[in-house]
Amino acid sequence: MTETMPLLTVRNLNKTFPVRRSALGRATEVVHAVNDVSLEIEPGSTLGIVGESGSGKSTLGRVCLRMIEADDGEIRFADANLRQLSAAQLRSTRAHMTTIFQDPYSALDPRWTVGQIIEEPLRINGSHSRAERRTIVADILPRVGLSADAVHRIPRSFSGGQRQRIVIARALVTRPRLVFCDEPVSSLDVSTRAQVLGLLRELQSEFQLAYLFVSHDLGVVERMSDRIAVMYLGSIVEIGAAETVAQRYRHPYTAALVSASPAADPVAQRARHRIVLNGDPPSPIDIPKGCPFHPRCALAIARCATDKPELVMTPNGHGVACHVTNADRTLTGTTLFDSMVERRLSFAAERTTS
Amino acid sequence: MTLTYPDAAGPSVLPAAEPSEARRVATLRAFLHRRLATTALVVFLLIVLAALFAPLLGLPAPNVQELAARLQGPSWKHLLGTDELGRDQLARILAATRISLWAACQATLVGVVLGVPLGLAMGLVGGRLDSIISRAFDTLQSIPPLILAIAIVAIVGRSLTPAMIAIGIVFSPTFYRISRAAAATVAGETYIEASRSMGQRTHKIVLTHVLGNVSSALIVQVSITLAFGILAEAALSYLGLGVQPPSASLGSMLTSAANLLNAAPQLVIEPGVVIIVLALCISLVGDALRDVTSGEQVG
Amino acid sequence: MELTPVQVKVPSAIVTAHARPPALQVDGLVIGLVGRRAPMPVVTGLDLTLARQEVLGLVGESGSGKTLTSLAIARLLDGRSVQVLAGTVTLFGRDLLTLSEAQMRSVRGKEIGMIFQDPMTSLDPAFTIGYQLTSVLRRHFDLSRQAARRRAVELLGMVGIGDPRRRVDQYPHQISGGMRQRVMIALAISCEPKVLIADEPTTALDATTQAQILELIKDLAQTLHMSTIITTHDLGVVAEVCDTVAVMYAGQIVEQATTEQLFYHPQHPYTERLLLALPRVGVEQEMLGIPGAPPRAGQFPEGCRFAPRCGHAVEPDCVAHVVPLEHLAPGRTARCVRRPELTLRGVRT
Amino acid sequence: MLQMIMRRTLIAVPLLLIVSFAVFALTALSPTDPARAILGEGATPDSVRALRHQLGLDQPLLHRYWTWLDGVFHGSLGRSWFGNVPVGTKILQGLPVTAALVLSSLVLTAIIAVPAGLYAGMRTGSPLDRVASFAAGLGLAMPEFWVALLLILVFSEKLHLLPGTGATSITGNVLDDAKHLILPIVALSLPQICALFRQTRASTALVANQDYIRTARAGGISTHELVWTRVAKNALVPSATLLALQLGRMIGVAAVVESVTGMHGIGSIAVQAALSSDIPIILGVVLVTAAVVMAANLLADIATHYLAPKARQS
Repeated sequence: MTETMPLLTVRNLNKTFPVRRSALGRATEVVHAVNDVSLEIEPGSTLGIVGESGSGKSTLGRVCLRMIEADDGEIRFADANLRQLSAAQLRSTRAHMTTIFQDPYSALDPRWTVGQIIEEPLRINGSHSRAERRTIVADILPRVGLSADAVHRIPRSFSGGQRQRIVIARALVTRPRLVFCDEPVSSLDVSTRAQVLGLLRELQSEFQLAYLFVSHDLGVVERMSDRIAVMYLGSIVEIGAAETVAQRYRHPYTAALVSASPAADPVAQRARHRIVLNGDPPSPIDIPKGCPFHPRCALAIARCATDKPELVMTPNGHGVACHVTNADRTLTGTTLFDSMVERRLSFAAERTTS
Repeated sequence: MTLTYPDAAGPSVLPAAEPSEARRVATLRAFLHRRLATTALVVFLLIVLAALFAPLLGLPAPNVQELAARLQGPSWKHLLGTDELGRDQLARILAATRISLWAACQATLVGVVLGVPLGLAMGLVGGRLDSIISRAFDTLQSIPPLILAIAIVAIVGRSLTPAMIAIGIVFSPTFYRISRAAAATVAGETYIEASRSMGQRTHKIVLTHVLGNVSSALIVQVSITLAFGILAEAALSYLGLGVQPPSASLGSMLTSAANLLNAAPQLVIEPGVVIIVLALCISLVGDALRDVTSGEQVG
Repeated sequence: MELTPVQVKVPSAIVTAHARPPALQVDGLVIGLVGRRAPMPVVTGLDLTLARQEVLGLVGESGSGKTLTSLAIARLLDGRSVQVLAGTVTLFGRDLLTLSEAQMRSVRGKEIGMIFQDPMTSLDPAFTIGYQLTSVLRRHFDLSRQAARRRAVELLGMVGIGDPRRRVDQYPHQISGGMRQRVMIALAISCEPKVLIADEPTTALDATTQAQILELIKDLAQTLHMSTIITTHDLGVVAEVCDTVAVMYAGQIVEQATTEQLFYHPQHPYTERLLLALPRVGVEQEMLGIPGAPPRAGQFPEGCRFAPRCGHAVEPDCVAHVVPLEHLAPGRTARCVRRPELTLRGVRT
Repeated sequence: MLQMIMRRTLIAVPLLLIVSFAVFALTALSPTDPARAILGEGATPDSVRALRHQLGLDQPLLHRYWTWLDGVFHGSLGRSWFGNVPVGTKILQGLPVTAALVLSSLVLTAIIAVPAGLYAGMRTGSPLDRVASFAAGLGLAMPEFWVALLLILVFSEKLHLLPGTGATSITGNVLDDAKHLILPIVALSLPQICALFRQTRASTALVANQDYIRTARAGGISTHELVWTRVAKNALVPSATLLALQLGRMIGVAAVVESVTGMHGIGSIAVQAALSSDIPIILGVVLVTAAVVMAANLLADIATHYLAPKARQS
């Protein structure tokens, strides 16, 4: 029983931010950053979360690690009820769940040496002597691909990719069980990106890490994840095994994401049709009623504008929140794609004839 | 499993990076590289030393009157001449400089103590308390500094210390604003969030991450306030609201000299030049320190 | 003056690429950091040909010099720290580097349009979108205030901004990132330039927005008959829109080819590694990084600059001598001494 | 916009109340007994007590404050302890002199420092910029009253070009007033010009390096046009704020310059009051200057509102 217990379990999580306050300090407008989200991460596995900026994916990660407080919902980390922990208990739990940040330039204090940076979590933790800390730092440097003499240098003398290795070393120095990777490669060049992703995967198997991996790039997420959750305006619209979501996707938004990611093959690229979404994602301040995606969806029916679709799970763990595809199970992967392209083309034809 | 990386921080492609101590040396060197700032620092230190150790220089006591030798020009006996009561001008200037510097330090200290800790805390915390406190400091800033100093003197009587404390109080909003803005900028950096996510407490974040990174902004403000403090002391003492006779301050020396403007202009010019040199040196050093500590544009 | 775009299907650029004189030609361009010390070359002897109405991708990692090159073409380098030290930039037969600053001003915007990377910082926060558009329009055309405004509204419509009549009076902070990049594009094409230079136009954007923006640039380049340079670090972007590609590494072109040739038959190991580094949805292929980091300016290796990171490098061939750019066919170059003996992997093997 | 002005004006009222109460409360801490100070050392305890009663000093602090405040709402700032003159009358006598001095200096500061700052900021590092920046540093280090003394020495005592004394009142004879005001204005504005120059130069240099300026250059806009439209509008936001702050500083410094040049402005009135511990006058001056500075801050906010549309949201 305990062996199959997930490392992180999240139930019905909600998080809103006030944007504007009235004179009395009451929030008059709120951003629904995370909207009734539930998910699980098994020990040693990766859950990828993919979505556009403003989808609430980074906020979800922060809330899960209690870096910011959730409005309501339940978070269980290992056998602890995370939201009930006292400040002191939480501090000691911090060593087991760490973060790798997006921007390796601002994630490192420019005035500190790499040694000071990497040992900071140990110092906060207070569990090791000065000499022990030094040994641990010296041990971890080669594992993330940094040379031993990096200890005395300051971040300014490292490239973006190398800085990200420092950030990774800092995240792993306390031997965590869960690491929240918040867009860890999106500010890096493509060539460095693959390098850092490779490192993350090797470290995962070496240290038995579980990753909560957030990115806006479906290609990267697919590469890294065992399971993928697709987020749109604070809600999970599709969740399932990585391969399933990337190839046998059943949500129109996932189809659009797949179509937007470059094929890296000019002929295939030119041959394929594109689902170009209308306009920008709506603001998370006034999320559309019903299905949040319906104003941009080619398949939307009348019901989509009024009822918010439930995330319906299949027995093999593939969940989709869409009225249309949940009613018509044949719409999956390429068939869904084709029907969306068809609908768009016929729309366009109607528009030109009328 | 061991991980080997052929690409481990390849020293062949990277310039030799500076360790932190070497960086401090480099900062110092960058400062000394600026000839103007270095000269200013040397001049300032010389004046400070002369003022502190004036009694050891074998000059006549600053308040001893020698009525027979009034309003003399420079001579070997009196290097800068004598004033209208026959007192040695150089000895008085050095004594006055000590008082002026001390007064400037008082004002700056008050400004720093009132403004910086609150500013750092509010910049990091933000929210409702922040806006209330910021508003309070704004209000304080709507009273002109010298007017408040004059008011304080009117209330507590003529004395330099309360007046300089008043100057410091009026300057605390600037310190508050600068440290708040700097702390808020630093607070937006991911390394602060990282430190928080590791469980670090706020006051420790201030001590470990924030203070070091706002220091260059504060150094400049300290130098500006010191320079302004010297000018403010001069103004208040000139008006008779600061140092009281027979003690000399750079301002009060000018009060009596102003009446002899035509007869002995050097009595006006000499203390004035000392004020200018002090204020200028302090701000030159401050500017150079900002440039070399803020890092990026060095070299 | 006819400003409305004409819907004409342009024949494939590649066909015409070498039949006519090029739109833009860069020869032996050297760009260096200047300052107190001796000039330090960052871009060293760059040759580039942009054929009429083609879309050229200039690909390279950060620090490879691609952004400096695009700025140098429009002579927008900050002359106090970076300068063109040698070379020529020829726009339709006219050497831009010998023009006076006043002549150059009428080239900028009118003949060369620029799109910059970061739409958040590249638009002036203190002026309305309309003002920023009309000031450029009125700089180059004799337009009345109203006419310029009408044209600004029209341009916003052309780049796919909904409700342009309202948007034209808004400030940049009032619109989203994707929309700001559309405004940037509107600004760049406002005077219908013959050459468009887009410097990392989609790097700061989300995947879905990125696709929209690339589509838009491609369409506009076609309808307005523009010759376009897009700089990027992402070969995925190239596959999407470019006809030809020039790959830059450490201040040099290492390979130039049509997009298909480059993707399927790369001739330089660096290109091969860039292709292997691409994440691809639904393709079971390991993503491989390129070990190490590119050399910094002033520390370029003596021989092949990629040799320290190259799996194929051998001593002494690769490290002893400067490697020349080899012309394989018209528009096809590579800079690798071991090229004849190597079989490099493309994306379809 | 109008809403902001209304709101800020409404906020100013409680702020002025706080300021006045703070100063009023401080008077209670005063070690000297004003009644004894007024009557001199030889006064009998009875006469001191009588005067204290007459001045209301034997009342509790809050009661005294309320009485004073009641007076303020009825247009009276109380009476001077010496000579029994109404404070309002005294301040109104000094106000035109100080206003003429400070406002002229403020205008002079703005019209010299802003263009010079824009010019230097676009050419940082050039020889001209270096010289100007050093000169500004030097100017900032000069005490205004000392400059005034030197100006008097040179232009009045030696060259006999201008009167050495400032205007004692604004007579309406523009030419004569101007003659008397020139030296004090120059002395008062010199450091402020330097301060505003440095601020404008720094923010101009910052703005000139922004991406959006490069965008405009890429559109073919000339540097000249850029400076006077794009750069100026972006760079002058902090300058506007500083200028408002400078008004306050100038009012304070005017007290010294007025004393040097023998002008009868509110500054020298305050100094006289401070020397004799005439608290009602001090209170009046603090209140009036604080109100003026708050008004100036409001003007600066309006300017910011116009110059920086992004700031409008908050």
